[in-house]
Amino acid sequence: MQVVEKKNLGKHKSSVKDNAIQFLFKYGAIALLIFIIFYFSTISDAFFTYGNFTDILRSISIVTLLALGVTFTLVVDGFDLSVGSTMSLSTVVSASLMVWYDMPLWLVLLLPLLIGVLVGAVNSFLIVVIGIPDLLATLSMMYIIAGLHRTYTEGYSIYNNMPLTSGGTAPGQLSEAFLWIGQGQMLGLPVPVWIMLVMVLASYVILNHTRWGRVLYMTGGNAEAATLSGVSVKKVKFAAYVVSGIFASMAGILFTARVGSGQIDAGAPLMMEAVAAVFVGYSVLGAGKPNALGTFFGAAVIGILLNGLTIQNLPYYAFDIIKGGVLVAALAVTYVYAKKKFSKN
Amino acid sequence: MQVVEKKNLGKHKSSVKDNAIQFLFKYGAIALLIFIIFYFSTISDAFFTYGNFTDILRSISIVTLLALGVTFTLVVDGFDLSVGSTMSLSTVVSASLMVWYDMPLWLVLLLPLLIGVLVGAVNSFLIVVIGIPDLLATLSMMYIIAGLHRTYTEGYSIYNNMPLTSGGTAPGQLSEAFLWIGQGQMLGLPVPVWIMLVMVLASYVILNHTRWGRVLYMTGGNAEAATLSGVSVKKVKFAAYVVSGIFASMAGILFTARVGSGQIDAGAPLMMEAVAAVFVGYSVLGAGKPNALGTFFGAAVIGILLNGLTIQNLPYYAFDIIKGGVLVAALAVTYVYAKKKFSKN
Amino acid sequence: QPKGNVSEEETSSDTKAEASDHPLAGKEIALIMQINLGTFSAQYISGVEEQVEKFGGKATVFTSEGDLAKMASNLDAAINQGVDGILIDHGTKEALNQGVEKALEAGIPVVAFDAGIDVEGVVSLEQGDQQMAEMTLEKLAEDNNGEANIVKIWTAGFAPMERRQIAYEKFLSDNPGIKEVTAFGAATNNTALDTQSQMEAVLKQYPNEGEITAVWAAWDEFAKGAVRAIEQAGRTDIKVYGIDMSDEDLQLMQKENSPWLASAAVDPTDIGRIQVRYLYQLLNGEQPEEKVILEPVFVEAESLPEETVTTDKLSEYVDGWGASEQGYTDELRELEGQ
Amino acid sequence: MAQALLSMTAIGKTFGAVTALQKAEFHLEKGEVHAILGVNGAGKSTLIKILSGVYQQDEGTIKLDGVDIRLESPKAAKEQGIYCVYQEVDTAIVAELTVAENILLDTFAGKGNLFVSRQKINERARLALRELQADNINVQQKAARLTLAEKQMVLIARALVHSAKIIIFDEPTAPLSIHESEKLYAVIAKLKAQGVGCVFISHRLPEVFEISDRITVMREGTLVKTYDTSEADQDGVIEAMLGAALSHELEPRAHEIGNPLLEVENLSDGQKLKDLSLTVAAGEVVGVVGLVGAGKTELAKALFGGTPLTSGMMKLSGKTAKIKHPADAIKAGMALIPEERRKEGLFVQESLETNASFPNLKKFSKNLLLDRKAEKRFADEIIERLRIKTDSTETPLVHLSGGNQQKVAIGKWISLDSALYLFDEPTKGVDIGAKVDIFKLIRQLAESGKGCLYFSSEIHEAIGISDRILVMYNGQIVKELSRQEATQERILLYASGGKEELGETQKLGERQRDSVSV
Ligand SMILES: Nc1ncnc2c1ncn2[C@@H]1O[C@H](COP(=O)(O)OP(=O)(O)OP(=O)(O)O)[C@@H](O)[C@H]1O
Ligand SMILES: Nc1ncnc2c1ncn2[C@@H]1O[C@H](COP(=O)(O)OP(=O)(O)OP(=O)(O)O)[C@@H](O)[C@H]1O
Ligand SMILES: [Mg+2]
Ligand SMILES: [Mg+2]
Repeated sequence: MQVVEKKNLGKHKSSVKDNAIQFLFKYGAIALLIFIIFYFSTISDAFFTYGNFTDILRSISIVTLLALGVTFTLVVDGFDLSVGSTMSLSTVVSASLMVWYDMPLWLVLLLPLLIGVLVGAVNSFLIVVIGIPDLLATLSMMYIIAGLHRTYTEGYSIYNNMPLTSGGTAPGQLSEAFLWIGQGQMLGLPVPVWIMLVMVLASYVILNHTRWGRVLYMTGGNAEAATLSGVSVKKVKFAAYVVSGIFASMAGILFTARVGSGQIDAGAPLMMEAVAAVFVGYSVLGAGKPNALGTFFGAAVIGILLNGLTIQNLPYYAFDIIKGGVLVAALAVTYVYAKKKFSKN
Repeated sequence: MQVVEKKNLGKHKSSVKDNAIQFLFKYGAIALLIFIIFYFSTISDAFFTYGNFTDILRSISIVTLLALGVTFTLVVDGFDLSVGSTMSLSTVVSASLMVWYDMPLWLVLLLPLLIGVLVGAVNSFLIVVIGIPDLLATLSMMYIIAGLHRTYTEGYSIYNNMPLTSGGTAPGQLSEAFLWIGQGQMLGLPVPVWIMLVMVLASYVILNHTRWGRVLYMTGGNAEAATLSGVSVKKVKFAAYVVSGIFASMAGILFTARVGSGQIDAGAPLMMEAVAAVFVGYSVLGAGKPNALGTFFGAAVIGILLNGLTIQNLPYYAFDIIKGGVLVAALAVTYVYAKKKFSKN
Repeated sequence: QPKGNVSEEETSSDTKAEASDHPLAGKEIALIMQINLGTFSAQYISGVEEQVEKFGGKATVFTSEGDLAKMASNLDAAINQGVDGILIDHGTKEALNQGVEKALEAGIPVVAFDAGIDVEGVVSLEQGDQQMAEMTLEKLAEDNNGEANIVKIWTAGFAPMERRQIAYEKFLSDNPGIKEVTAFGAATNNTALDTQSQMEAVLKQYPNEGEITAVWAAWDEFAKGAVRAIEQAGRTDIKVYGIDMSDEDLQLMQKENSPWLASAAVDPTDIGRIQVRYLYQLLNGEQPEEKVILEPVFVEAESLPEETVTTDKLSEYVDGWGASEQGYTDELRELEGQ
Repeated sequence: MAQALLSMTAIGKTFGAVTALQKAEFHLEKGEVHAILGVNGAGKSTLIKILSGVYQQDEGTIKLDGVDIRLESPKAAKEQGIYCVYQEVDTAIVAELTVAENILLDTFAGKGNLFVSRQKINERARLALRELQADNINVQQKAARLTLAEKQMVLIARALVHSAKIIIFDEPTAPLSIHESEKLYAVIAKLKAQGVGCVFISHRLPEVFEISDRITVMREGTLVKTYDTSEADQDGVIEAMLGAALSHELEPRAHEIGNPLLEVENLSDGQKLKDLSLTVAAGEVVGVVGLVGAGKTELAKALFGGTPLTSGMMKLSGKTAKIKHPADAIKAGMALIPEERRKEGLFVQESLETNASFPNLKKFSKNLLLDRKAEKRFADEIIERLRIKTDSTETPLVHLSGGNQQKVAIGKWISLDSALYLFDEPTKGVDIGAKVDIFKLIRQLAESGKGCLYFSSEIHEAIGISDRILVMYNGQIVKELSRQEATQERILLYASGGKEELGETQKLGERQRDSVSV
């Protein structure tokens, strides 16, 4: 009894400070976003316009897809470093199917997704069957896939009617329908934004409101306990990596459609950015763990910051400082809070 | 008693297969290296020559230094992703000290090292005091330092008597003495090779044969146990990150001296390579954990492969496949063995 | 960066035409770059900034880290922001055409460099890539009396590279005495150093004099790596011929006994300046030609002086360097004076 | 009265809002074994963590040999000659290092020679182990390969290599076999003779009564009473611990035993388990007892599909069951409450709700979407049924006490309404009050027609709860005893190796008779 009373007493005493931290933890990230938007709006008329916002959304659509994949692997306590390479592979494959082989649209969309599934399967084979830790397995795969996709194109980027090394020119072109995916508009929003929003929503619903999501989170939280509760951890990890591979492939297709050619190494620089988005997302609404809305939010914060700062004419070389700073701030809030919470038991 | 007997019996039965695995685990990596060397030697006369080997050693010297730093952080169960950026920063700082400010050599060498110490200190502040997980903290720092070093040079690389943005030309040049560090020879070996060998040896002795090394491994193996045994885990982690920062700075200085100018972003692509070297090193002599000799060995394997493959005229775009393949093979041996070992108790 | 040891009058350009109130003053110009790498890019940017300032405007740089999607987004952002003019550096037409059309609709003039954009109303600048390749290759052949074993350092995937390749292939078939021994090359984040390592391996493979006569590098980052590798190996028998040249490269060429004999290039600062001039022509309502070929300059090590010079002084020794008058009109010159 | 070796007076310690210690007292003489008793959460570990420098007290003083000392860190405590053998061995073992390095772990953090000689370390470690009669442990192998008991020995050896004034043993015998416990008692006796003050914490009253000189009882973070062991009696001590007399009489059994539910024949796993056969009927509680390391946990996991089998046949309710994974077991109507609840049974960072609904998520997610309300309703239900103490269904389980966590680990299976429950050491580390609750729950399950397998090395408890007892030894079932036949002596006899060693085990058994806990 005595203990309990003390508890309550203690709680009341420190409640003001605690509440402040709790508040910061829960709404800090959102408050920050609002503040940033407000700040840029006062400085530039061009910032707070519908056109600019849809453009920002379109600019983050690819990295958000990539980051959603990473989110899934992080949820099961894995980590997928190969998403960048997988995206690159999907980029050149989708472009080459049209340009080199003149394939119909459905194949052009399907095959890269199958490749994503395959990459996910190989990743999870290395991790689950061989037992290589996630980070190391996917790091190796990152190299291998990067090499593969360059070997596939012999180091060339792929564009309409490109000359072939074997002589002659390629027969095909990126079709209009395909380009529409990356460049079209629908109901007032760019198509990539629709795709992104649908995927974010789907991931959110799956992760937070379905049985599957619960199983994914629990597997990540304590794989052993999950196993003894009847979860096949191997299958779950497999699923997460396959989802990650699919998202990476989707990002690659979107990239091709957006830029109208199959650039090599397109995904490499986006990998770290995707990871950063996921981590910023930890701090959203006090989740403290990977979550779909947070990931979207993280990508948005970074996108808005970069957009605003460019408009501000901040030298481009300082961007990384800001990006890193936001990341540190978000992480600090999350983990300082976690420490508080922990020391309270 | 009976239990013990049974156990031994079991051991004898499966010993042949077990021994094979054990052998593979202990000497597999070295056998692989010998095989690779042998293979390339039979194919090209140019390969197995003193000159080529010193060249390979020189070409891996920078990445090895970087990898040694990563090794130290991995030993304490951390992870330093910021080494690449730190190296870039040190590269441009050392060059700028000579070119822009005409500083004496000792300062040119000392200041970048101090910067390395500082980066290590900030990293460990984020990790130890704020409580951000190592990977995330150093990822943020990676961005921040990358931004800082570009801001410092305003995006320019630094070279002798370069024109300055403010007009006029820079007063200084990279001194001969400085360039000797990267390009000179001593007792039949290039100076960078000497530096690398000394550092590998020093790291090996410290990690494997001193009390400090034990404390580092102990902290990484079980931080709680280390604390209970009177180790200040915070200080140890701090030390490891500072060492990592110093190694990264040394790599940066070496880079500048080697190429004779302060290239921006020099370190970024080397980071992943350093990490790969460390991980390949896990499998050397059955260590199964980060270790200095293994790291050197890992860097050497990758270096020799790339050299041999270039001589073979393999297209550059296939290199990454080989690199990833070696990594997977090394990891697979390490972790398959670890699993066997585990399932045997 | 610190203040250099500058004589006073040189800094006077700092006191720019801020106060001027001519009709084209105060324009906001966006420079959209695909990749910002090395001294070449930095010099190019400085050329753009310098010329824009001279016209009394302000330049904003958008870089995209090589990412075309990001480049397209940056183009969108610039348009949204309502800049007065847009400069594009590299990129592909597929990625940028849509944005460029949007810009033109919004009445924002666009000048592109090496981007292959084919939208009506856009002025496109191109380096004389084929010409540069021809210049250096001809010099190579001439130096060796039409007989040479060469190493090609080149990579696919970039429009200018591919144009250079066309000239290269044609040249080889026209000059049967020139033989390609081996070829390699990769545009990495650390191109020069990676090239150096690979070149070292190639040198090991062909250790005897005469096996390699010369190296032809399709990009100065390649040439840099090759030069260092050759120097380190102490090989004096191999010469390097490159394309593109930044200030940093110039220093390498000037070094005593440098294997780097010649390079063909357009002064990167000039490219920036010229591009801005065409943009201001458009802003001024003029209608310049839509395709502009930048005249390359051939720089030989022989013609360089003993003492080190920087690219901004190079015009004293090499004809046509850094002094390009391309893109000026009388009106613009007048503007600059104000 | 002579100067006490150690006096801790008016010690207070809070963690955030929790008061762990309040005006706690503890005094220790030279050369005595002083036991500390108390229910879970009474503050025993906290007190000794303060003494060993892991935590610092908020208030109060610690005197060593009459001098005020401040123990800022484990290092400071060690410099004062205070060493601790921690309750959770794995927190103090570095698995990657060798046994020798682990034994000399404390020396690395100190001053002295920078370079370390492997030979010297091995030599010193061997000496220490010899003193413990544990020289069968190879000092050069990695600590990861040791069994729990061996790890415990390493920790004890670690304290021995230094000249300690005080050695604290926090539940040291929990993972030890009887034989190993005996060795430990001998070591403690030796230390005592050398004048070392020993602090001994244990939930096993009989051994406390056997080896201690004095007993201090703690409750709710403060001292209740210190007894001279010779004058204390068990019931009095228990009452002091609980603050009330223990009402642990289970009602006599009244339920019917039904048809066979589980039939296992010739089960082996190729490693530990050899040729086991057993049956469990509906409404029956079958105890599986054996000494530590007999293979009980392995058997439980094997039945549940957690580890692969090399041979054997299982029938559930008369139907052959192919169980390759816990998922199959659950489908077939089984539930396992594993031994290490935090590691294997629960998601401690998650809420009670999340934990409770997990094994049967399908029930809580109609057409895929989770039904949060149903989850909460169910959580409330098990809180009420199992009398779980918690402030809300959303509290993460880390905040719950061990006993309450264990109740959640059991309660989460209720929604499945399984036919067969496997309990692996459900009372381990659980205090007496909670134990009684758990026994009642098992009874209820049996009465409602479920089958229960109860794995335990606490023989007395097993006898109390089971209808039938299977004795395990070295991975085999060596004897089946009915409730009437089962006595501690007989069980111990079989559990420690059968008849041929009759003479010796008899002796052990006698000594052990009262050293079985409440
Ligand atoms: N690090 C901590 N943070 C918050 N509360 C703690 C911490 N350590 C202990 N407590 C609380 O202090 C009280 C005393 O715990 P302690 O571990 O000392 O109990 P104990 O007597 O050793 O119990 P057991 O028999 O289960 O080992 C408990 O209420 C516990 O929850
Ligand atoms: N993962 C493991 N690593 C090392 N040893 C193990 C492991 N699992 C079991 N053992 C050893 O195997 C033997 C049988 O273990 P098991 O846990 O089945 O015994 P038990 O009868 O359940 O004993 P306990 O009372 O400790 O639970 C013991 O000697 C134990 O130390
Ligand atoms: Mg305790
Ligand atoms: Mg057990």
